[in-house]
Amino acid sequence: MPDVDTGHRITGTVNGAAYDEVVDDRMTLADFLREKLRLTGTHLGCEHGVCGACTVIVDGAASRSCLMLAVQADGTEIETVEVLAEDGELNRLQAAFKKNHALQCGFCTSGFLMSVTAAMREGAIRDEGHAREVLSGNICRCTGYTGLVKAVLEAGE
Amino acid sequence: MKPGQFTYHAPRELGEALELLQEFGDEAKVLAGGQSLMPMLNFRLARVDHLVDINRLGGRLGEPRFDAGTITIPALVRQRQLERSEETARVLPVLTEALRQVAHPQIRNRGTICGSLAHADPAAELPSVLSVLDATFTLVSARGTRTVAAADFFLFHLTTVLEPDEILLEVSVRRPPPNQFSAFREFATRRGDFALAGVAALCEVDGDGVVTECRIAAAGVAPVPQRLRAVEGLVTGSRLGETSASEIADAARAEVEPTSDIHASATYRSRLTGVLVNRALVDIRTKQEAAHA
Amino acid sequence: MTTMIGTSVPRREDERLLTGRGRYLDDLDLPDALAAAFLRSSNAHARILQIDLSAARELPGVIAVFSGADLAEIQKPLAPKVLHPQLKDFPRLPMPPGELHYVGEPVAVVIAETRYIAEDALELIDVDYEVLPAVASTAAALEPGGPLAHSDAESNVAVLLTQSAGNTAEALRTAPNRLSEEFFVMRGGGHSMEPRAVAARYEPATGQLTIWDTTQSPHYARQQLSVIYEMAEDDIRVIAPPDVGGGFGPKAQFYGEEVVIPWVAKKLRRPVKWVEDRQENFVSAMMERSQTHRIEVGFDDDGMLLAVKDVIEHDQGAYCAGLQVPSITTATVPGPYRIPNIEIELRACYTNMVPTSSVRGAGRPQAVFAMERMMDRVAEHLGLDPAEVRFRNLIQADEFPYKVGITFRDGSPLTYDSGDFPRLLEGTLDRLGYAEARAEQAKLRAEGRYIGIGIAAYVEGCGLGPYEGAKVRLTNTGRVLVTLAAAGQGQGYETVYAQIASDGLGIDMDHIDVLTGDTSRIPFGQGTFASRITATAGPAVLDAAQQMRVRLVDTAANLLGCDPAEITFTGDRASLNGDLEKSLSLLEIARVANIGKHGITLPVGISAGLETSSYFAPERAAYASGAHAAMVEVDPETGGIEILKYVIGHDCGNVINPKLVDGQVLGGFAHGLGNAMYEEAAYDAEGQPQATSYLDYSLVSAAEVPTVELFHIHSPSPLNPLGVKGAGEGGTIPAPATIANAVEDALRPLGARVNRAPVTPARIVEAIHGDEQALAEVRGS
Amino acid sequence: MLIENSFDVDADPDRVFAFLQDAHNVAACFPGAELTEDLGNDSYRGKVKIKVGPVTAAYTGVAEVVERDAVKRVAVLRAVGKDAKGAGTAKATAMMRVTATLSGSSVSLSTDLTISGKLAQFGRGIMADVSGRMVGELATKARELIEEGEPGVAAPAAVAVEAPPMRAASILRTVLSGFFKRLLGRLRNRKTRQAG
Repeated sequence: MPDVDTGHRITGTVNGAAYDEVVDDRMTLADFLREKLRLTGTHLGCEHGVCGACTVIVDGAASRSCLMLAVQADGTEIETVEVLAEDGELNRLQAAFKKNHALQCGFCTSGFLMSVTAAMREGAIRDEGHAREVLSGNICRCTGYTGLVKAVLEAGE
Repeated sequence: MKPGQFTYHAPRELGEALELLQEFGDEAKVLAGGQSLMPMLNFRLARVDHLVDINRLGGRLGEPRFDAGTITIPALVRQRQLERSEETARVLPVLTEALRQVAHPQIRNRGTICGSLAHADPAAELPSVLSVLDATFTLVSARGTRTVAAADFFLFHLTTVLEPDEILLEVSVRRPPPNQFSAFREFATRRGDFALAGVAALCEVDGDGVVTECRIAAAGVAPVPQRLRAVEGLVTGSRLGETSASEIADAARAEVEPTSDIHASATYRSRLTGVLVNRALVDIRTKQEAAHA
Repeated sequence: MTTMIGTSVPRREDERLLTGRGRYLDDLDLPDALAAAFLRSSNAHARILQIDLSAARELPGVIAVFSGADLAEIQKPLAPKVLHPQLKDFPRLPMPPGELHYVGEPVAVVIAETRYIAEDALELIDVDYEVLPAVASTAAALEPGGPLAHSDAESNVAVLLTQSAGNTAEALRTAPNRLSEEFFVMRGGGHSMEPRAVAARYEPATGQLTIWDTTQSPHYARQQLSVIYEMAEDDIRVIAPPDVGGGFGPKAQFYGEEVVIPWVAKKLRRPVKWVEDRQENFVSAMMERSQTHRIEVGFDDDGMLLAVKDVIEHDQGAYCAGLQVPSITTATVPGPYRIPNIEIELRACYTNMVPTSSVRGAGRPQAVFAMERMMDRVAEHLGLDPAEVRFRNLIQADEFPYKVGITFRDGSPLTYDSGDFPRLLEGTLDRLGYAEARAEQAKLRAEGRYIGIGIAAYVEGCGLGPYEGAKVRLTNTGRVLVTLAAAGQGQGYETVYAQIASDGLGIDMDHIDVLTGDTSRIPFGQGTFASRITATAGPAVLDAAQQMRVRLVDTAANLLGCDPAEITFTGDRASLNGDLEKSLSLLEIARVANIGKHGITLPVGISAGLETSSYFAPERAAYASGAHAAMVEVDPETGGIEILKYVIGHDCGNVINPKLVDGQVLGGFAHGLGNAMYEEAAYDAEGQPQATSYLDYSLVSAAEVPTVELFHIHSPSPLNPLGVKGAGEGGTIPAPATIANAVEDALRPLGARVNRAPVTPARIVEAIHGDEQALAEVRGS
Repeated sequence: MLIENSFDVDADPDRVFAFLQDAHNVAACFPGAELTEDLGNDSYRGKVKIKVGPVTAAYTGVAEVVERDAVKRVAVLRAVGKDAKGAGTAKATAMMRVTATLSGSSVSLSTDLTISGKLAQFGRGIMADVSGRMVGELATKARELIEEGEPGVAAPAAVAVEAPPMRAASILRTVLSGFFKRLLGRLRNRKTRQAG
């Protein structure tokens, strides 16, 4: 629904698909993804950059979509959790999450997947300490992280 | 937690940005990485009428420069970019060390060095580090350019000498001589949290191992990064390790006057400052010994 | 077919959650929905003198703004869940038009086109408050002549209760040794990653109100709304969405927002959605924990407990949402120990802070903290090993059912149903390598390092009544549908109850679906709380599934012309002894017994309508148990704690899905670790909350939680046919006590005392240095 | 929170007290404050703007002198305000006491400040520092104005000029300039004493 402002036209890609939308000055990237593009896999848990539930990948870098404005995404390539599955099958990381019970309520899961995806592209996850460091920018209240650590070690080697 | 209304500007040229800031003055705020400003806007603690996003100024402002005598970090260099730069790790290891302790990678991916300095949170890592590096801050506005020493840049919580129409264009430090060793230590309750206290320390050591120059700054214990002059005085002129740890700790504790809050008492923070100063100096000594081994 | 119960079946929920296709409340596509935002009191205690909504109403994009007075028809008390005849109750109104009692209490609601605009409008509401003196601690609340949390109260006392067995005063008087201490456990929150949310749509044509609510207890919400709205329950449909992002207790409570939002949707004839943001969550979702325990223990020279007296000050917050938490605390103090004389006195009082109710652990961590800290002190006093003192006092495996002598929160005598506490503690210590750890501690201590070992054991009342129900139906598409009243928040109900149903039916899980949390699909239910669902809904599902098997078998045998005993299931086919030539699919059975042929008489012997239901009401609570042990190193300079080793021994009876039970325990442990070391919902003396963001309130990340060695023993509960007990809270309960015991043990050479949870670096250093002033500074801030 | 502050002034205690019991003067000294309306009976409407970096608040409300004892030279000022954007309220009770010293007067200022709402709800002690600075600024400015001998400097603010918000930067500058003035003052005192 429109804000009272006239807005900015922005274009770019999300998960490889081009979009061309008009957004209000103050709309956050997270709200843009969720409300305009209806990509509701990205969740809002704290809206101040700590919990990490809204993490998406912007031009290759894991970023908090609650701390970016939609208009700042103009011209960028964004990846969200919806891009991860390959031909309808869970990808290696997703499958490792499932196998190791790395999720319960699932609300934080998308953010974890995107943070770990970005980290894995930077290089292999070497050991448990490294895995915990990679995971430490996201909060999960359900699992106690045991399954997450296992999943990351399994998928990230 | 949605930000209040503002008008967003995305100038493509520096001049355009400066004109906007001049036009809107106090009603405008510069948006760089946004990792401190955006939460405040979402909380509606911060209010702006005009948000001047400098991210599209791009190019030159996004690349650190490693010149013969000086290392310059322009406004749009991201924290993560510098953290992962091998050149930085080689010439300014203390910066790399400190950057690794700033929040989390997802924040550092967007957060800029200059943005953190301009935001001037006294518990943040970078202001104290740039203080001991004796950095020079270059401030630019439509009125012209000026440089400010680190010691003069920070005024209070979230407050610097930056006028409303100014941008922190870049921060530069002299290329450290080979006999300079530095360290950053902080202690936070939880990884990524604001430190209960932090210490950046730097020593220059002569051929006999005597400290000829020492700069130490504490974070999180005052409204600005606080240089610990008395401790510096104690360390300078002697070999590292010669002055007793308790003497140094006492001096550090005496020099700071933190505020108590829900996370820790002032007494604890003072004590912690002393502990961290000593640990940073031990790190420095270890590095010095490694260099001479 | 193999047995599904006891198998770590992968979760059915995961696929959608991992691909971003979860269906949380905020993901609901409700065309034309409006956004809501609440104006909340910024004062801990104040009276609304005047409220001006005009500027807010005029803002473009704003549809409506209501104050509490504007919605006078729904300002009815939200009843406490657990009452007591002596409780002095103050009405908790959905959006009070008069006196306000905590920062965060709803004052007005804005309905607008977007949440952005709604929040703009909040800034335009002008309220004149008369600020009243506030009460921000139990000590202040119980101070004679101090301010009153409710200005029309005579005192801040909610209830004074005493539970006792034996003659504690006399036993203490004559005990050879006596120790007493005061312990404090800090407030903390649930902090589900998804905050609360409510959406509602009114259908004028049918007069029905559909409400989506992140509640743990949809039937409870419907019943409350039916009373407040004066509408028939059948006209109110409360749906907990298929995916809810964590509950942990606060979502089991019933709040003013849940009353206001549907009512406004009805008034405006437009769907309305309210999604709590984190800032609101910090000041309005119920919290728990803050209690002060003054505990005195009498014991003989061998360390045998003779008497325990505990005086508990419980912070009820601004209103009584129920006495469940302090009631549970009083019953949890004795734990796994034989205590011949026990007296527990509860002083629950009102303060001007967010009301308290259950948060994962629910009153138990505090009791275990007090009791287990004292067990260590007893050992220290006598120069005995703390593990040895515990072993000497443990209730033995042959003593069940064991009557403690006092009453549990469910109203029944506190009677432990089953367990093996010595084996649990032994196993825990073995896995820690207790003897080696003590040797290592001595060695490192000599090197000037501060290593500590902490142990804590507990007994957890769970699986509470009154009942929970399930329906099993063969759908007309030939699948088996299990419907539960309980709503899940990530526990994996779709998987677990399909496992149980599969065993009950003898039909493969693939043909079974599970639906939860929708009041229109099953008439009665209670909700997910108090680690009760597996022990109540589990048996109900099993029974309904077994009934359904009988019906399916009878129908198939009738149609195949054989004896029911000859029927077996293969996939979705019922066959004569596995002969697929003589078989019927579930769909074919449904066609006969459910769909039928219009106007044609059913075949002889076929009973119509393949649906069964069952409600299971446990006779009384079941009792899970556990023991934790930790080895830590403390840095006495910074106060930093490093957990070197952590072992959890857990006994929740039989388990349905071991992997999911492990997940519950380990997740609970992370929460407990937060209570042990990090989480503090601090308030200042004026009742202003001081930790209202994750910058000031620390939730543990993967970097803080250590690797845990978890093992189980299984003492089946005799109280339900599955032999199960609750598993959701055991990880949380003893963690603060374990860490505090370990830290004090590490610091024993320095004589530092740990009397408070969480144990933070600053407090450790201050305890070492005996900084009374510094401690006062922190307390006062 | 309680903020204690005291300072010495080179002026006659009665003159100092007279200055401080005038709400206009106090407003003129208080960073970011202005009086907008005289309500009579020592009561005024006014506003205080606070700006700490990007954080802003603007409180409007009423300030009144609730107690005044010219003999003991004690005055109590109470101010209550609320933020224009509904972000909370601020309440301050300031007790001023002027005592005679050898070289002039000593002023002790005891301010009990209560802030509610968003600004009060951040645990990191920033507001304590900010409040301390504000009261410090008030003291410094008051000292300056009294020593400059212009107790009437703050004209009745019937036509209020927009006061600049309390900017922490300006506070510091003032505090620093106050520091130098104090230093100069001390030197001057010494001279005076020596001359005397």
